[in-house]
Amino acid sequence: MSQKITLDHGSGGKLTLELIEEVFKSESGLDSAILGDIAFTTDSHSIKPLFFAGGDIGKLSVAGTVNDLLCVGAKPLYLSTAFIIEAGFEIDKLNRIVKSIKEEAEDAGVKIVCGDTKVVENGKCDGVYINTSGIGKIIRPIKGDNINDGDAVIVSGSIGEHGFAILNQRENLNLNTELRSDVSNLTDLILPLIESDVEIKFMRDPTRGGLAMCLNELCYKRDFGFEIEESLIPVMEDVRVISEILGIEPYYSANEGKMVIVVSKKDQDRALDILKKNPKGSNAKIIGKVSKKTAGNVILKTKFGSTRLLKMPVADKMPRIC
Amino acid sequence: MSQKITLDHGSGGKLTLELIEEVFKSESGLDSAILGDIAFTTDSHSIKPLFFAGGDIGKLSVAGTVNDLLCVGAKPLYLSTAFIIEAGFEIDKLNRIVKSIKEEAEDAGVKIVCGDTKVVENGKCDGVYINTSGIGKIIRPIKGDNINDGDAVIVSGSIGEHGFAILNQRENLNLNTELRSDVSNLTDLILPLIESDVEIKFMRDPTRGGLAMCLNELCYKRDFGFEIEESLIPVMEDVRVISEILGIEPYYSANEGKMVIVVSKKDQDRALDILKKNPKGSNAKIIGKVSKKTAGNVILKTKFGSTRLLKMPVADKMPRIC
Amino acid sequence: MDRIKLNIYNDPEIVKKLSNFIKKEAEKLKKTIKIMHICGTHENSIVRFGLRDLLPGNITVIAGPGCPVCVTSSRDIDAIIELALKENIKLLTFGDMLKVPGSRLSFSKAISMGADIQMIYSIFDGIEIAKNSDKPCIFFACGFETTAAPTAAALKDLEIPKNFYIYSVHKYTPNGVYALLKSGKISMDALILPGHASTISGLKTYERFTDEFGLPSVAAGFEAADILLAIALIVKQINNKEAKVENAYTRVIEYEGNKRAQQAIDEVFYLTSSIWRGLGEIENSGYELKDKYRQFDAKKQFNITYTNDYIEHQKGCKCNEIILGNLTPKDCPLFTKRCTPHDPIGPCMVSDEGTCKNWYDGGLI
Amino acid sequence: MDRIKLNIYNDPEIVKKLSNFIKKEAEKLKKTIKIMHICGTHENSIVRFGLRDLLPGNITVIAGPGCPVCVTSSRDIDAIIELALKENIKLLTFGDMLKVPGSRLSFSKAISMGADIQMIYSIFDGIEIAKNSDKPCIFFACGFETTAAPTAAALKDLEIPKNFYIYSVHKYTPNGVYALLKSGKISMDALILPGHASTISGLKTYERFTDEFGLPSVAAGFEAADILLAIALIVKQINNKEAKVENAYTRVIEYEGNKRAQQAIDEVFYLTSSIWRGLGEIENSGYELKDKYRQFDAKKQFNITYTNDYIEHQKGCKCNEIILGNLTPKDCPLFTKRCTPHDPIGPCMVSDEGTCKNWYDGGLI
Amino acid sequence: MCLGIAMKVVEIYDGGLNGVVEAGGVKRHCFFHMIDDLKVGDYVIVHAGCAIEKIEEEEAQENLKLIEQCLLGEEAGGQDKT
Amino acid sequence: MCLGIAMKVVEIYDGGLNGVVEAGGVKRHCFFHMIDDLKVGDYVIVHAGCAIEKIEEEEAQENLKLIEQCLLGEEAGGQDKT
Ligand code: SF4
Ligand code: SF4
Ligand SMILES: [Mg+2]
Ligand SMILES: [Mg+2]
Ligand SMILES: [Mg+2]
Ligand SMILES: [Mg+2]
Ligand SMILES: [Mg+2]
Ligand SMILES: [Mg+2]
Ligand SMILES: [Mg+2]
Ligand SMILES: [Mg+2]
Ligand SMILES: [Mg+2]
Ligand SMILES: [Mg+2]
Repeated sequence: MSQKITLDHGSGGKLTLELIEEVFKSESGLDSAILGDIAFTTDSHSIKPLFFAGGDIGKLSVAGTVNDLLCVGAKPLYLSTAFIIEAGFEIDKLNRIVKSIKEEAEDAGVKIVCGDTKVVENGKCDGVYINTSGIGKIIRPIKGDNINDGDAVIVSGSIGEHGFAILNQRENLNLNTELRSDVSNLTDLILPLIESDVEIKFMRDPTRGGLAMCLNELCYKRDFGFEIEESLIPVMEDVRVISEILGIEPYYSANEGKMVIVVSKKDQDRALDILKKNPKGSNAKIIGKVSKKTAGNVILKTKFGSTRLLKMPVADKMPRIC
Repeated sequence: MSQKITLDHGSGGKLTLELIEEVFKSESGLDSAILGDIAFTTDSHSIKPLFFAGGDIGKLSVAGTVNDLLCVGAKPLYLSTAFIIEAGFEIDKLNRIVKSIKEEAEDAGVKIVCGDTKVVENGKCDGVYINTSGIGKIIRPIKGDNINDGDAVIVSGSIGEHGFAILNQRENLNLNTELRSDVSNLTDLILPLIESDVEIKFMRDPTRGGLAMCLNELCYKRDFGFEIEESLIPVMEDVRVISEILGIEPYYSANEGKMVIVVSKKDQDRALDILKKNPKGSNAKIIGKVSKKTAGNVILKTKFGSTRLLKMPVADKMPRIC
Repeated sequence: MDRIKLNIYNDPEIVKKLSNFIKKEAEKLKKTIKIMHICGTHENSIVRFGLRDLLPGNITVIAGPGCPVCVTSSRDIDAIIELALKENIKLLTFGDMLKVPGSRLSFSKAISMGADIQMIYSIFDGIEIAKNSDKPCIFFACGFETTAAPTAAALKDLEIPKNFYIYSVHKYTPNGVYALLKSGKISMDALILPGHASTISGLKTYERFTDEFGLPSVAAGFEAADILLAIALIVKQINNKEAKVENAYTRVIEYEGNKRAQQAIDEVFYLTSSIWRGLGEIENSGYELKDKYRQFDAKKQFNITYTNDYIEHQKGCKCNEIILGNLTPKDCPLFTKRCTPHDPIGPCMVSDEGTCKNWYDGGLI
Repeated sequence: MDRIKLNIYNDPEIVKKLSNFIKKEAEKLKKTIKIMHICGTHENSIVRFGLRDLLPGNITVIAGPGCPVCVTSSRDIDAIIELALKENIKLLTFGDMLKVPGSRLSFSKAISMGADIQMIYSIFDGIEIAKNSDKPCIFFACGFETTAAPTAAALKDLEIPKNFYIYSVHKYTPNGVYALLKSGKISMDALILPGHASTISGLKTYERFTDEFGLPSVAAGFEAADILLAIALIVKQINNKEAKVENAYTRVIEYEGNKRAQQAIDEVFYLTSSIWRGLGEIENSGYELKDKYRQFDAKKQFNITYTNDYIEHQKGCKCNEIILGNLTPKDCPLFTKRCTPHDPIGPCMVSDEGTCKNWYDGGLI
Repeated sequence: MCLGIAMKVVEIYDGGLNGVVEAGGVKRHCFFHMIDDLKVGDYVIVHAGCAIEKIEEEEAQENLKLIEQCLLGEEAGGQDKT
Repeated sequence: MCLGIAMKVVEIYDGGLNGVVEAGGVKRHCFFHMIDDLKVGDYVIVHAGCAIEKIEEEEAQENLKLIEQCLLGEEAGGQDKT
């Protein structure tokens, strides 16, 4: 590991994982801690631009934490919000963000019960950073154990929308598109699944680093891997086109309103049925399966019958041209 | 309110209070939320310098949240830590901070159960910002209600150490002193009090804005105020001297290891006894009392028999010379 | 503090005795008297110790133009902020100066706009900063003779790095107050003379106050007993129909002042006319660097632009009347409403020495 | 896509049929053949579609010097980074360039050190940025003829703001590869010609490859079927003992190339010798701005310092041999160990077009 | 080298020098400096915000024919499970 | 104006121009350019990092005497509860 922190350490990719292992010595690998009958999680959010097509940092910071609680089989209940604000930030914008937090919290069925506000010197923050921590009530703990060969991998909807929508705005790529971030809490979508008797093995929201990171993280140093059928992965046409324009595969583009769910093979269709009852799950797909043969790796099977490794991203992908 | 956020909005003083009221519309006024039998709190920490006499941002971020849980009568149990790190930050320093977090957590009897790491562009953070959120088990809820005329105000030790230690280093005041920040978790000091049958009305750690802010906040828009005997407030000699050199009263200087406790008059001596059993409480003092007459105000009675208002600070106090 | 008992001056017994003495003595007063001090730190002590509580009803103590930050003209603040925003320089100044509003900006606001401005505790720290900087460092030097003296001593006796400059807004109290007395802008029954400024100037220069205006003038220190002692002596003088300069702070002030400091000031500065915020130009009241020190004079080494439309006081602000002791903050409609220490309208709301700020922080309102 | 059926080129049925055809046809090969493509985007497609899986064991497809980022010399990277750190300029470049290590720094690392460097998607976006900036904006223009053409067209046809400059490291593929063939540094049995670079240059210029070196040379597009078609045609040529230039991407490439683009390039650039990273100087392979456009030429308008101690490849890095197709990343001891996309040692680990990066991301290792 | 993708011309202005291209609902400004006789509805290859070539219908047919020729050879030669 | 506090001289160097002052365990570098004949153990008033005056023992006595004179007057005049 290098001597200094770099942006790549925060990309959510391999470097982040290594940093967490080596410095923080954390190994849980779960999106939320399971503490008896409660789940607890935290995330700090920094995003540029603060207001983007489909949402803003406020909505994002609520959705992210709510979804992380759902991941471990909890019903999200309470949220804290802690703001770090740059001196000079417009109070109007702050009001918009707070409004958006409240709306998303209401939609997600969570209460914001405590908060904090710090102001730092102008330039020492990118507008505003928001930490949300969350508490949920465990309906049934989902810990990622008892994974079997052949378990089904489901993605709850089309992928890559958030990452590309943000990239287009942040880097001024001037792509004129209806594409919006998918940022959304998934309470309504996932809670019914948790409350059902579908045998859920593992859940994770494929945020930073996209589907590629999410799948790789799930099997990182584990005794199983994944075999994914590329042609089954739901990708919207505009995402596919932007992916080609920028030379970045959609698997590496972040999502903020999707869930990757591993369920026992016997329950895969029932799981899909439950998801499809909610509009947010209308594009849910079984995209592949757990494979003990490919332990630690994610294998992508192309529609041509060939295979390749879908590697863990190391850093954020940048648009390329040549 | 002005149109833009200023540093003063984050000073922990009057402007912070107004921002919270007007933008966040939060009114609890408690350091932690009380949610049935659990307490929940959050704080983001930014401090310059990151490493200071007596501690560092890691220790600070654990102590702050632990103490906030104690404030509402909870036994601190679990902590989350969320880092925002500036690209270019030395990993060695990060390791020191993480070590310090672990040590303080152990000392406070809490487990760090989840975390997050974000990296932002160089310059978009002041080294590192740390959010800690915490969960505690309510032993008995302390909500600041049922406050009576004559209730005793106790401060658990001498005041002003943290603020002056930091100021000296941050502004290069070149004061050569043994003074160290008092940053410390108060589990061992306060938990016995909570577990006793002393009638505790209210607790708050006098952090940003110091004792002056803490007392003013406790009675802000309430039907009671405080009468404080200036000569009873414990102030170490070096703090008193620095206060004179810089022209800043110690009441406005932050503490990170002290507690202001309001107890029923009948229990004041027993409370003091319990505190004094712990070395951290050896300088604990009854410094005044609740007074309905001075509703909303903190009256300081000087040793000369005169009185004055101890006002809520508006912004951070800067050293003055002329 | 071994041989020199300094604690005595805030001994509650002594303070109460002095208070009682004043009350007793004041019974003999023929009318309510107005005593003016001309030192922000006196005001600060008075508020902090609650001394007005200890005085009888027929003695009013008011604050005169005694805060160097409050009397620094917007013209100078505007000009130096403009320079700091335009040129690649580092500006150094005291903590109390940071929030003082100029016509448009304060130093604090200029920092948010990218200006490199740093607080220092002492000119000597400023010189060290310059030694370690590759930028020109300009010290915006405010303060009365107390602070002008260290500036002078530093320039005279130290090796000054080539990139260190002074922008002097230092002012000389006795001449300023003398001019105000002469103009009739201020009036009072007696004066408390400043404790620390007088260590430099000495008290002899204040004899013209007693001689020309018949004002009892007593120099005081900053402890509760110091100030009450001065008031006691004033009341005695008034009762005795005297008007003389007295020293209630003999442990520090010498009647002739600090000769070495005076020499340093003479060597480095000359007195010339100077703008006092809200009070206009006062002759022989401002310290400017002598030509010999021109290489360190920011006013000469940088291209500084002055405009004529600088604003000393925003509309509604009563600062100038408050500085003169003619009004109190309670008389200002903006006080605590639009004008707060967070967003000060006038300079008196900024420094802890400013009367409005002092009243805001600890006044019984 | 109505009349023009573009989906066909990634139709699994067609791809499988082409694969089968190649396998069948390859049975007739006398020996294992090595086909080199010279286009990073081809490598990317091959990895992404898993095409090596679909080829018989006696056909090896290797990557030649086809990544413009990989062949940009440290000498130029060092010089422009130095300028960006020293002068108050804004540097513009493509996303793939950001992490390429120079001798000491990459553009990304220079950003952390305060350099103002911005990613752009197109030169036209860069021109807009310059219009809204008060700094000189220098576009570090890398890329082969495909990218040189828009640069030329922009300079020729658009109103260019006075603060917009070009630092050209554009290179001309056919001459570069020709020189490498001639020098014997690279060898293969056939070539897949680049799809998009050839739209500009046309295919005629590649006839010297078939004539002088007897290499079957087939231009291909970027879909799975495109590349397999080219390989099929190559295998057929070899089996027929032919060596001719063929166009397997007729829907895009014209044999004569894009005349308007060629004219724009001729108007704006001249070809001269140029350093290809790790490969040394190659004559007639670099595009420099003609004198007519000197006002936009950063190399002429800025004081750019070149040093002789620039480092093209750190010790141990096999990039140059990999670019030449002589080695694969697996042959480099640093691959995935000390050298990763996060902290790349050689340029091939940077761009998604770089062979090492491509293998790292999706190669079956 | 040279990432390029096929996009449809949906708008042309500035006498043919500038315009808008589209694919899958994504539109972008594009420069047409290097393409003659462009019409709305044409397909172009876009590289770095610039059309580098037009895709002509007859040439596209030709491309397909090339594949068919191969596959005919294959189909003739021996078809397996596909 | 002019915040100043009494501190004790604990170190003198540079021929009396520089040194260290102390109060309540807090030490700071101080400039003595304006004070003659300073000795370790002396008390000075420090303003902005600079000693502006020395506190002499006899003058301090004088100061106390001034107070006593007042209070004697008072004690003679009529003492209340204190
Ligand atoms: S309160 Fe503010 S506006 Fe009013 S006189 Fe004081 S400084 Fe001026
Ligand atoms: S893996 Fe890295 S060091 Fe090895 S050849 Fe590739 S770029 Fe060079
Ligand atoms: Mg999370
Ligand atoms: Mg998650
Ligand atoms: Mg807080
Ligand atoms: Mg808190
Ligand atoms: Mg608290
Ligand atoms: Mg996280
Ligand atoms: Mg054409
Ligand atoms: Mg054509
Ligand atoms: Mg003397
Ligand atoms: Mg003396």
